[in-house]
Parts: sequence; C-alpha cells; structure tokens
Amino acid sequence: MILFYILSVPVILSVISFFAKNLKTLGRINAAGHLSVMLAAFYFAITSKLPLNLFNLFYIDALSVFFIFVITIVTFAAALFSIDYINKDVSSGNIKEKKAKFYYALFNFFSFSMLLVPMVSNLGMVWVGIELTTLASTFLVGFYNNKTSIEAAWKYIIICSVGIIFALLGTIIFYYAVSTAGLAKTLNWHQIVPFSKILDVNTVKIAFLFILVGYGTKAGLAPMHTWLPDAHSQAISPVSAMLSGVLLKTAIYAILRFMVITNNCVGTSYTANLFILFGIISLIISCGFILLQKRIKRLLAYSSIEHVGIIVTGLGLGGLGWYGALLHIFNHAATKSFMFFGAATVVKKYKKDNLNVIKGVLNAMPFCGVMLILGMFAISGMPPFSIFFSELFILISGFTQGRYFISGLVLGLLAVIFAAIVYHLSRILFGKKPQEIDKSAETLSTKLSFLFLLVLMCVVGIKVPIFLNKIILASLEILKGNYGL
Amino acid sequence: MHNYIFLISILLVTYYMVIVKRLPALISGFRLQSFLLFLITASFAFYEKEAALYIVAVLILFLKVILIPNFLKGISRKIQVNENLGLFLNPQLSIVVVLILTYLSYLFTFKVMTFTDKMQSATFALTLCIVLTGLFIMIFRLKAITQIVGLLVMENGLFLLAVTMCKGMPFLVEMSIFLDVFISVIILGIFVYRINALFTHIDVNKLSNLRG
Amino acid sequence: MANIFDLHLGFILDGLSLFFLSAILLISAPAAVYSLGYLKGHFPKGKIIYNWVLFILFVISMLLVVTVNNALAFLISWELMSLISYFLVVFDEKSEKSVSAGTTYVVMTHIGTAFITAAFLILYKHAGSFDFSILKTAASSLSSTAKTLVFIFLLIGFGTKAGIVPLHIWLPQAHPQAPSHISSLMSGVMIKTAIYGIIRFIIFILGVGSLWWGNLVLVLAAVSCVVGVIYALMEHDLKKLLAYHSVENIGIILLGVAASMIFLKVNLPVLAVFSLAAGLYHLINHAIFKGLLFLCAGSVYNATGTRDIEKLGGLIKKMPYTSAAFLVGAMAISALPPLNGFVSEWLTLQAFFQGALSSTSGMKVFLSISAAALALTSGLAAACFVKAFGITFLAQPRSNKAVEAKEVSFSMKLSMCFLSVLTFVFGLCAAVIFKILVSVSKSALGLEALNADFSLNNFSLAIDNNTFVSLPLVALILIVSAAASIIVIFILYGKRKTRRYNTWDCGYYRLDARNEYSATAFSKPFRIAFSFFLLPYKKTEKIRESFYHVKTFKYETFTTPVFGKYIYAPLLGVVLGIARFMRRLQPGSIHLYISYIFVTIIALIIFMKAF
Amino acid sequence: MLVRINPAPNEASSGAGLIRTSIMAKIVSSILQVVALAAISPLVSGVITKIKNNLRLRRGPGVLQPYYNLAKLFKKEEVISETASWIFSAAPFVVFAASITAAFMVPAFISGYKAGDLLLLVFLFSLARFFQALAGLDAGSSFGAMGSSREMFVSSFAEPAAILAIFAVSLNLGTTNIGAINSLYAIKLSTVIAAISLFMVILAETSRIPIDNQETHLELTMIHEAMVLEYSGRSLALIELASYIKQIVFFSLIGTILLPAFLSCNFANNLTVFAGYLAKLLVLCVVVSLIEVNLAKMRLFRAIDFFSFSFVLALIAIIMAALGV
Repeated sequence: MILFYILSVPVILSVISFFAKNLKTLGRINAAGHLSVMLAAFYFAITSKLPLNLFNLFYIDALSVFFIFVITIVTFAAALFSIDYINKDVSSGNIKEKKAKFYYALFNFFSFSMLLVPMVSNLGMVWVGIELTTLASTFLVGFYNNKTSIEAAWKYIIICSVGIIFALLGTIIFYYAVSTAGLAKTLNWHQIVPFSKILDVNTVKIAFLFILVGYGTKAGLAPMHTWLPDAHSQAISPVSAMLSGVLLKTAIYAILRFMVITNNCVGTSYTANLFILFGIISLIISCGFILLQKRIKRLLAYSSIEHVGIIVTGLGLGGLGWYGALLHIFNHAATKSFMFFGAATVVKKYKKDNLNVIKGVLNAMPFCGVMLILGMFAISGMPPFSIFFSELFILISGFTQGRYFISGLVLGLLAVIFAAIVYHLSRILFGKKPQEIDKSAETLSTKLSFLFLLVLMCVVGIKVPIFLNKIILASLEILKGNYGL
Repeated sequence: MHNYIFLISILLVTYYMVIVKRLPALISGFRLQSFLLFLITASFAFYEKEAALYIVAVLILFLKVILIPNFLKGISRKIQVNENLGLFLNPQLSIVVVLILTYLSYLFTFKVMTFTDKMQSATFALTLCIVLTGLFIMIFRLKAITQIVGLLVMENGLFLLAVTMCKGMPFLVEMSIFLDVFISVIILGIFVYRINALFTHIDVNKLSNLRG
Repeated sequence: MANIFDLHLGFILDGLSLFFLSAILLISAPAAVYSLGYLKGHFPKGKIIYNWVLFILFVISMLLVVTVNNALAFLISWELMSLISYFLVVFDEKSEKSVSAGTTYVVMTHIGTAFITAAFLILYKHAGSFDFSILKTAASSLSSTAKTLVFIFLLIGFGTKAGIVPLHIWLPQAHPQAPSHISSLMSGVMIKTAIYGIIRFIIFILGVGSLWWGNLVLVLAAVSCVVGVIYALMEHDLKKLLAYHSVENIGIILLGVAASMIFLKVNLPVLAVFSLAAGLYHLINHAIFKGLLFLCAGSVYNATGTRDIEKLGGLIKKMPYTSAAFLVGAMAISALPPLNGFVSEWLTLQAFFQGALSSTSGMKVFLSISAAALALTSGLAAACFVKAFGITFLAQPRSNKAVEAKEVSFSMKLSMCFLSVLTFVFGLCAAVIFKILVSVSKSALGLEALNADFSLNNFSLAIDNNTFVSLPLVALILIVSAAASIIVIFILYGKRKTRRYNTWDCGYYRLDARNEYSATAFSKPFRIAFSFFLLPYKKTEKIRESFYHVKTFKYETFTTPVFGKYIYAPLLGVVLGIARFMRRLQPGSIHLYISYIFVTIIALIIFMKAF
Repeated sequence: MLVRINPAPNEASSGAGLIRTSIMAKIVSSILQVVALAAISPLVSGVITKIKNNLRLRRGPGVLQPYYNLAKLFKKEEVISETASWIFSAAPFVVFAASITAAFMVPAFISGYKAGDLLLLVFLFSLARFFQALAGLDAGSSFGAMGSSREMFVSSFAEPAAILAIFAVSLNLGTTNIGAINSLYAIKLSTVIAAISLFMVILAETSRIPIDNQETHLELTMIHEAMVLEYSGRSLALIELASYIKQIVFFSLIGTILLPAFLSCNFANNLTVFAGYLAKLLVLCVVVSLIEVNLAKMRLFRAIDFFSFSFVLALIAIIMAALGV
C-alpha cells in the first residue's frame, strides 16, 4: 500500500501543479508531498517484509529499497530547494508563472519515472522506466529555452536514446538467452536469477556488454558521458541536483540487476574487469576536465562522472568494494545535490557561472559560502564527511586484493581531483566581493534543504546508521546472487 | 522462404536510406522499412500463432508506417528546411562503409555468437547491421531530423530482432516501448522546432557552444 | 566486513605519544594566551570566536593524531588536522595570498595523505586490522618489496607534512599566512606530528628494513637543513623567514631520526636510542623557540603592520620585551650555549661522532659529512638571525610604520616571556630532560631493556666519562666571568665614562635610515656564494627626466625558486598538458559523441575475450 | 666500542668518585690556567707583530705594546652612538665572557677536567660572534653592518671545516673532549692533516691574512675591524682582549693536538711544562707571521675556496683516520 502511496504522490502532485493558484503554496505543497514520500519510503524500508512481489509486476527487495530511499531523499531536498529558486526565477522575470507550474508538473513526472525504475520487476520495464526518465527530464534540461540549454537538451536526448537502444539490444539478447534455455518466457528479474546458471555463457556475456554500454551512457561512464556535463550544467538547478544525484544511479541500478544474472552465469571476474575498465577511464577523463574547468556547474557535472567512476570501480573490486560502492551511491547523491544547490545559489546571485569571474562568495553570501566550503571538502573526500569513508572502503577492497596498481591509480586521481576542486572553488569562495553584489541571506526553505543534506553527509560520515547499514548489507547479499532478500 | 525475401528487402531498403541525399526520400525509406517490418511481424504472428504479435503488427503499421513518417514530413515542411540531408560522407563512400559494417555484423554473428539455427544467425546479423546503419546515419548525417530517423531505424532493427528471435517481447513491455518511442519522437520533434526557432537552422553539427 | 565500521577508538599512551602530547600542550597554552591580545581590536568579535573554535579543534585534532592507537583513526584525525589548519591558513580570507597559500597547502598535504593512505592500506592487507599492535606484528612478516614500498610511501606522505625538501614548497607559503599564534602552533608542533608519524610508523611499526632507508632519510634531512637555511637567508619577510627555518630544523630533527635508523641497522642499539633522543630533543626545542619566534614576529606585525624587515628597524627601543624575547629565540635557534638549541645540536653532532667512532670506514666519512652539513646549517642560521634580529630591531627605523610601533599587550608579553624562560630551562636542565627523552626513545625503538644512561650528576650530558657537556657550569662560567670583568675593571679603572654622539658618518653630515645597511645587502655575500643554486637575477629600471638626468634608479634583485621552476612547474605543465589534450576530445559535436559510443561498442566486442 | 659509550654503573660511580676527590684541585688549576692564558694572550699578538716587522726589516712596536694599548683604552672615555641600544653595550661583556669560557675547554699546559668539549668551543665562539655582529649592526652605520655581514659569511663557511677537522682529531682521540688528551697520546698522520685544516680555519677566525687583515681600516678589505669600528674606550679594550684570548685558545689547541707533550696534570709541580708551552706558542707565532708576511689578502669570495680547501683536507684526514693512519 505504501508503495502505491509513494508512486501516486508524484502523479497527484503533478496534476495539482496545473491547477494551483499560488506558486509559493504550490512549492510548499510539493515539498510537503515529497517529505511524506520520503518518510513513507523510510517507513517502508523499516517495516515491510522483503522481498515484496506484487502481481509479478512490482518486485521490491533490499536493493530496490535502497535506491528508492536515495531517490526520495534527493527529490525531497530538491523540492525544498525549488520553492525559493523558482520563486526568484519568476519574480526576476526569468520565467513566466505558467512555466513555473509546468516545472512542478515535470518535476513530479520525473521523480515518478525515477521511482518506477527500482520498483518494477520486469527488466524490459526497467528499460522503459529509464527511457521515461530521459523523456521527463529533457524539458527540464531545456527549460530556459535558450541556445545553450536547447543544445544540451538535444544532445542529452539523442545520446541517451542511442545509448539506451543498445541497452534494449542487450535486454533482447538476454531475453533470447532466457527463452532458448528452455525457461518460461519472462523478463522478470526474480524469475530469471534462480536459473541464471543454465543460460548460455557467451550470449549473456555479449548481452552484458551492450547493457553496460547502453545503461553506462545514461550513468555517465566515459567515454559515453559526453551528454552529461552539458545537460547537468544547463538544466534548471534543482533538477541538476536530481540528475547528478539520482538519475545516474537509476542507470547503475539497472546495470546491477543485469550484473547479478551475469555474475551467476559467467562468474564475477568478467563484469568486474569491465567495471574497473570503465571506472578508471571515467576517473581519468573527468580528472582532465575538472583540472581545466571554467564553469562551476560543469565542474560539478564532471565531478559526477568521477564519482560514477568510483562507484563502478568499487563494483568491479567486489567484497568491501561493493559495500563502498553502494554507500558511495548514497553519499554522492547527498553531497552532489548539496553542491549543486550551493552552485545554483551562487550562480543565481552573481548571474554568471564562470569560475574566473566570481569572487568573494563567502563575503557576499555567508551561509551559502560556508556550505560550499564544507561541500567542497565533502565532495573531494575529506573526513568527517561520508564520501571519505565510502572511498576508503573501495580503496581498502582494492588494496586487500593486492590490486595495487588500480587502487593506487584511483588514489592518485582522487588526489589530483581534490587539488583541482579545491583550487577552483577556493578562488570563487574567498576574496573580496564585487561592489555591485550586496550581502544577502537565504530563505529558510533553502537553508533547510542545505542543512538536511549536510546532516545526512555528516551522520553517515560519523557512523553509518544501523538501518541503512542493514539495507546495504542485504543489498550486498542480493548482489552476490542470494535473491530472496 | 518469404521471410528471407522480407529480410533481404529490408536490408536493401536500409542501404537505400544510406545513399539518399534528400530528406523526403529518407523518410520514405523509413516508411518502407517499417512497412516491411510490419509484414514480417504479421507473418510471424500468422505462423507462430501469437495473438500478441498481431497487435504489435497493427501498432507498427499505425505508428511507424503512417503516423511518425507523416509527423516528420510535416515538420520538415513546416520549418521549410533545405531538403538536403547534409552529408559528412558522400553516398558512394557511405555505402562502402555500411557494406563493411554488414560484413562485420556477419563476422560477429558467426564468430562470436553461437547460434545453432542458420536462419537465426542470418536474422541476428541482419538486425545488427540495421542497428549499426541507424547509428551510421546518426553519425554521418548532419540534420536534426536525420538523427531522429537514424534513431528510429535502430529501433526498427531492435523490433525486428525481438520479433524474429524471441517472437516478441512480453506484451506489456512491447506496448510501453511503443509508447516510449512515440513520446520520444514527439519530444524530438518539438526540439527540432525549437532548434529551428533559435538557430534558424537544424544542422546539429553546428550546435557546439558547449564544449570541454 | 562489518568490523571496519566500528572504529574502536582506543588510545595509545606510551612514552612517544605522551612526549608529543606534552609538546603540543606546552606550545598551545602560551599560544592561546597570546591570541587574547593578538586578535583583540584587529578582528571583529565573530571572527575571534571563530578563531577560538578552530584553535581548540586544531589542538584536539593534533592531540588525537599523536594518541590514537588505530591507523584508520590516525588517518581521520590527520585529515581533520589538515582541514582545520587549512581554515586557519585562510583565516584572513580576503587576502589572495592567504587563499593561494591555503590551496597549495591543502593540496600538497592531501597528496601526502594519499601516500600515507596507500601505505596504511598495504599494511592493512597483511594485518587485516588497523590496530597498531596488530600492524606491528604483521609488518614483520611483510616481504621486503612491500616493506620498501610502504616505507617510501610513508616517507613521501609524512615528508610532505614535515616539509622536507623538495616537498617543502607549501610550508613557507602557508605558515606565514595564518595568524601568528597559529603559525607558532603550525611550525612549532603541527609539522612535528609528521615526525611522530615517521617514528611511529616507520621505526616503531614497520621496523627499519635496510640500511639504505636510514641513509636516504639522512641525505634528505641534510639537504633540507641546508636548503631551508639558504632560502631563509634570502627571505626578508619575517614570518616567511621563520617558516624556512622550520624546513631547516625539521631537517635537523630528521638527522637524529635518520641516524637512529642507521644505527639500528648496523647494530648499535645504544647509539640508536641516543640519536633518536637527540632528534626528539631538537624537536621539543624547535617547538619552543620557533613558537617563541613566531609569537615575536606576530607582535612585530601587530605593532607595525608589516612583516617586511626592510621596512623595520630600531624596534628594540620601542618594544623592549618583544625584542628581548626575539633575541632569546634567535640565540636558541642559532644553537648558542647555554640555551636549548645548542643542547640538541650538540647531541646530534655527538650522535654522528659516536656513530663515526663505532662504525666502519665508509660510514665514518658519511656521518662526518652529515655533521659538516649540520655545522654549515648552524653557521648560516646564526647569520640569518643576525640579519633578522639586527635589521628588525636594531639601528634606526626604516619606515614610519616602525617609528610608530608600540609595545604589545600584557598577555602577549606573558606568553613570549614564558617561552623565553623555557628555552633557558631546556638548556640548563638538559641532563634531566634528556634522561626522560632517552626512555621515550627506548620505548619507541622497543629497546626498553637496554641499559643506557647519558647523564652525569643530573647536570651534565655525558656520553662517557670523557665526553660530556655541562651547561649549568658553562652558564655559571659565562656569568661569573662577565661579572668578574665588570668588577675588576671597576676596581682598576673606576666608573665607566660615556658620551652619546652621532654614529661615525665619514664626515657626511646627515646620516639617516636610508644610509643603513639593508637585509638585502646583508645577505648579498650569501646570495653570491650560493648563486649556483639560487640563480639570482636583477632588474634595473631608470626613470629619466631627460636624456642626461636619471631621476630615479630602481634596482631589484630576485632569486629563482628552483624547486618551483624546475620541478613543480614542469610537473604541473605535464598534467595540464594532458588535460588540455583531453579537452579537445569534447569539441561539442554530437556526431563525434555518438561515434564514441559506436567505437566503444566495437572495441569492447573485439576485445571481449580479454575480460 | 659499546662499552665505552655505555659506562657500566659501577664504573660511572667510580669515575664520579675520582672526580670528587680531585675536584677542588682541578677547579683551582683550571681557573689559574685561564687567568694565565688571559694574562699572556696580548703578548702573543705583540710577538707576532714584532716578528712580522722584523721579517719586513722594520723595527715595529715592542712586544708589550698590546698591553699599553689595552691600559690606555680602559682608561678612556667611551663614545656611544645615539642610535645604539643596550646590545651595543652588553656585547663586549658577552664576547669577553664567551672567550673566557672557551678558554676553560682547552688544555693549554694543564690537562684534565673540563667543562665541555671541542664542539662546545665552536659554539661558544659563535655566541661571541653573534653578539659582535649584532653590535656591528646596532649603531646603524654601514661599516659595522658590512663587517657583520662578512664576518657571518666567513664564519658560516669556516664552521663545517672546523667541525670536520675536530671530528678527525677526535676520531683518533676517541672523544670530542680535548681535555682527555695526555702526554702519552701518540699523534697520527691524520691528526696532523686535521690540525693543518684546523689551522686554516683559525687563521680566518683570528682575522688574519689571507681572510682578513688586522692592520688595515680600508673599508673594502676589513671584516673584524669594520664590525668593531664604533667601539671605543673600555668596550673596545674588552673586545680586543677577548680576541687575544680567542687567539691564544686556538693556538693552545693546535699546540696540544700536534704536540701533546708539555701537559701536566696539575699546575704546581713544574715550570718546564709552562716553558714548553710558551715554546709551542712561539713556534706558532712564527708560522703565523711567515704566512702573514708572505701571502696577500684574498678577495672575500675567494674565502669559500680557502675553506673548501680546508674542508677537503679535513675530509682527507677523516678518511685516513677511518683507515687507521
């Protein structure tokens, strides 16, 4: 029941958006709705007996719960952040009020499509869900309807569609493997997994290749990442946070589902090696681009590629690396959204996003400045923030397996990226503010959205909450192929 | 036997789409290809006695043969775009490349995939070839609409694969995919309008403000 | 898997940790008192509270670093320490210098931490735990390659924090930018935590693997000494000068540590204990006098608003307490008896000598040359502090800022006074203190059972019955002979007759501050002598009124930052060059982007068998 | 080897007992020795000047001239610069005290208990130099500052050579405490070479040609004299006396290292020891005079070459000592 509540709230909110009178009230209702969704997800995670199978259509296990949880958290934070952001956009004449309502509708449609992905049991429907997320978010990317945002939106939809077609190809090949193995013709994950050992090894291998490239495009793995910096930097900022924070992760979720089957069928080393390859390439590429980045939101977008690289490397390393990767999914979602909020506030205030031009953020907007400093260190992996730990787990896993070269490479690249991020952001944060910018404070809702995520970052950094730990450990069992959890 | 004929003709239509220079011809090619896809699906439904495939076939006919090509033609008429496709690679070279791709697909199918059935091998190679050709069109043709067509060609290839190899996907999935395709074409169409309005052209290669 | 998440935060309180603990507290206390007066009036109230919060966190993080018994906890507190000190470096966030210094600092230290992390994780692989005791047992079964790797990583990691050459470049930028009481903490104790790391992890846990480790550290330490002091000589920013001296003194401390590593390997345990204790002694001494000097420099900055010694002068009359304290610090750091700096340099030299005495011929020469490097260093350091003290405090004020200087507030004087007294205490009570340090050193080396005692009658340091130094006695003789000379002269010749008059001016009628020797002039002989390394160059500029009349002549000399120009800049250039190349891969063409996907697929299929 | 650097408890206590019995006698004899050194130190300079003048076929002042100079200066009124601070007034006493203390470290004609060792000696002189240089800067005159700069420059290069030479000597001796030397000690070739190296350093430290020239007040060449240019009267006398003492301490050191004979354990028993000591001093005076007369002063930056040579000599001495020669 809770599940339907979670799914239906975005739909209802989406409909409400068109009829709402007052924009501010709409924003508040929106935030409240997503808060309730988040709490419902939390409640669901604690109370419900997993796995949950509804009409063979929905299949919820610990892994799904984990992703649902991450999605609802970021969505709530983005909804909270949207209130003031959209208001300012409207009051400054950037967008019309009608368009703002349209924004809320799309926002909810987008969150609905993302929530759908981890819930459905059918791998084909997972594909549909992910394609839906693309379609829902395209307009949010091209929201401002200017040259750059339209360009970004076009690239986003075209490249993602191409990628996702390969994912579909992979899914069909999987389906072929299932149907030729003498099983019931099904694409339901929980029905395939028990029999994955009898699938044809070669076919599954090829299918996984296509899946990895296809969903990898959506997840932002280099070299298929090219849409990502454009889309993330041009999207309306709360949505940038959602794109970076969770959209990429839904694609990873899809990959994980296929990974379980492939691992059961051909052994872990095949997927592991592929993951590590893509992880390292993503890290290297993002490192290069972060070093020379000039625009703040693009910087964060490349940082997302970096973190997806880390996650995927962690998935490739296995063992503690899997734990680290899952934890990193959570941590990166929280931290990157946090950073996007900060960047959005700065860009809104200065009306520029060039790192060379912005100066004295700390001076002009003390709260946001402090948040950005903390976020800067959090995102680049300093304790006491949570990313440090998930990265450490991945590294521990690498070192204990004796993969010195790979782990060393990751460590080195992380250090370089740290250097670049601190260099870029400290330049805008410190210094004297320009004359024409006056000192200002953020509204309560904005502050709350920051603090909410900050608390998550710190709490997980100090100690992984028991319930999150439980979900992740259960998810790990699923990744290992013990599907009944 | 007639399946072979369909398959070979679909391949030929795909080649035709590679060598055409003008937009209407490309869209007509796509219409033809979709029509052949419809025929294949229908015959499969007939021989395999799959009720669901009939519905799929009808949807193909309705969406891909009629609705989408008309929509695309409508766009190109409305924005009065130069009918030239804008080629990175001239037709002669293009056909050579696509032939190489076809060869590669066959090589891949016979070397890597392990089909027992010869028919299945041929179909797989063919569909792979169509997917790659779609990709080829997307890469080597400049205009926004050609990219949409390229995407649709790839999708057609996948439909063909699903139908011939697995006798269609699960019904719900199939329907959702249709929905997805339809929505995405509409959204892409809207964006083509917007691109035309903002840039006064639809040459997507010139969309390169965002770099690095 | 789950046991990793539960950090069993335990503490190790052996001699080594307690030693560092007390060193930190010893310097933090006066720094805290000092900041009362230092910040007042110069910063808004909120900023002062901010300072206090950071200060306390900084001290706590340093204490954690030296007391936790778990490598993971160590790593976390290490990072926290870096982070907090970064915030302290950028305390004056509006100055661009602070920000760039802070960035350099945090980046360098983070790269260092990456190496430390790698080393820890390699150890962890073999131990399965981060606990020190388990790591220690596991380290003994490590293969020699792994051991060497861990050693190199730890050395780079901790070397970055300690500021050994060529990893020192952040240090002279960052330390001066922090508020002075923080500089004194950073220079005085924070960089010492790296020494703690070296002792704890390389010597205590890992164990010295082979002789060349010690040799390597020794060479690096000697180079750090000399390079640090040469740069300090060229520096005219008072706090920067002190920061370069930190590089030098870290070198001296490491000389002791390295000697200890060598002696452990050539089976001279007594000497190993001795030289490690000597290193530790210099460590605490440096903490005291460098803390003192930074506080004095802060007072000067507070009173005059500049740190450029070329603009100072004559402060001894305006700020008698500060100048006295600075003089004491300068004497201590120049290793002048009977102050504390001398004790530790003497001990270090003795360690080299005793080592040379007991070892084979090649080692004899090696150790002697190291001792010579130390001697060169202390000579140059003395020269540098003659410059620093002389130009800052003596002669006539060189600018209005110096003319208007006033003595600083009571709390600042109190802290400086406290540390000045400590320099005497640590000099005169050397025998007692060294006894404690020897036991610390024994426990750090795991040689508790060893019978080694290096003191005589509680007031002399002694190696054996012949070789010793008794600083109380030296102090006594100094005082008595000075007093005797005064008394004798008074008895023989009566009261001193003096007359105040102008400085001799060669007949020139108007001798003023512009005629004085400058710091640049003072250090010119050194600049020429080390020109092969400093690569000095000059810029001249003539501002002419007409062709015949040059109105002003501007003459500036510069030295080339060798490490920045020939190591770091090319390195950065390579990295940025690669990044620039990568940028070209993303020119904005969607067709190219799609082809990337295409190529990826093809490549994966071709190389599928490789996975 | 280890036994020596790690005295067993009973040995240490017996050593302490030995010290206790004779400690008063040792202290008295040490003080007497230092007083004697201080008393004859101006004479050494006088003798050197005399010999030099004789070598140049001049008459020159009498050997007691330094005493007359000192007596005159002590009586005179001092002129102190208005710019100068208390450092300027205190420095002569510090310099003097440091030199006296240094004299306690070196066995001139009495060996035995000392307060410290040769390393301490080096640092004591650097204490003296430190204050001297500060005093040079204090008056604000360019001459003084230039002298300070050069003095610190020269000495910082002299120091490594000195330490290395001391190491070479001590390696043969087994300890850095030159007080442990006694008449039974046999000198080796390496000791001689080390002593030569040390002697070169001493030339510089005592402001002699080829590094410095005591006889001139030409601003281009002077080092030590420039530094003390502002001094007059009593302070100047103290500084002069201190440098005489420094000189005699160094000479005694060289004499003891090269010829450990004529050392006795206590002061009272014979005068031949003292005579022998004076003879050693005289020989050194002659050597110094010959060098001063025959060499020209070097350019300031040639000093580095000079010390490098000294350094290399000391290094050779160490290598030879390592080989047991």
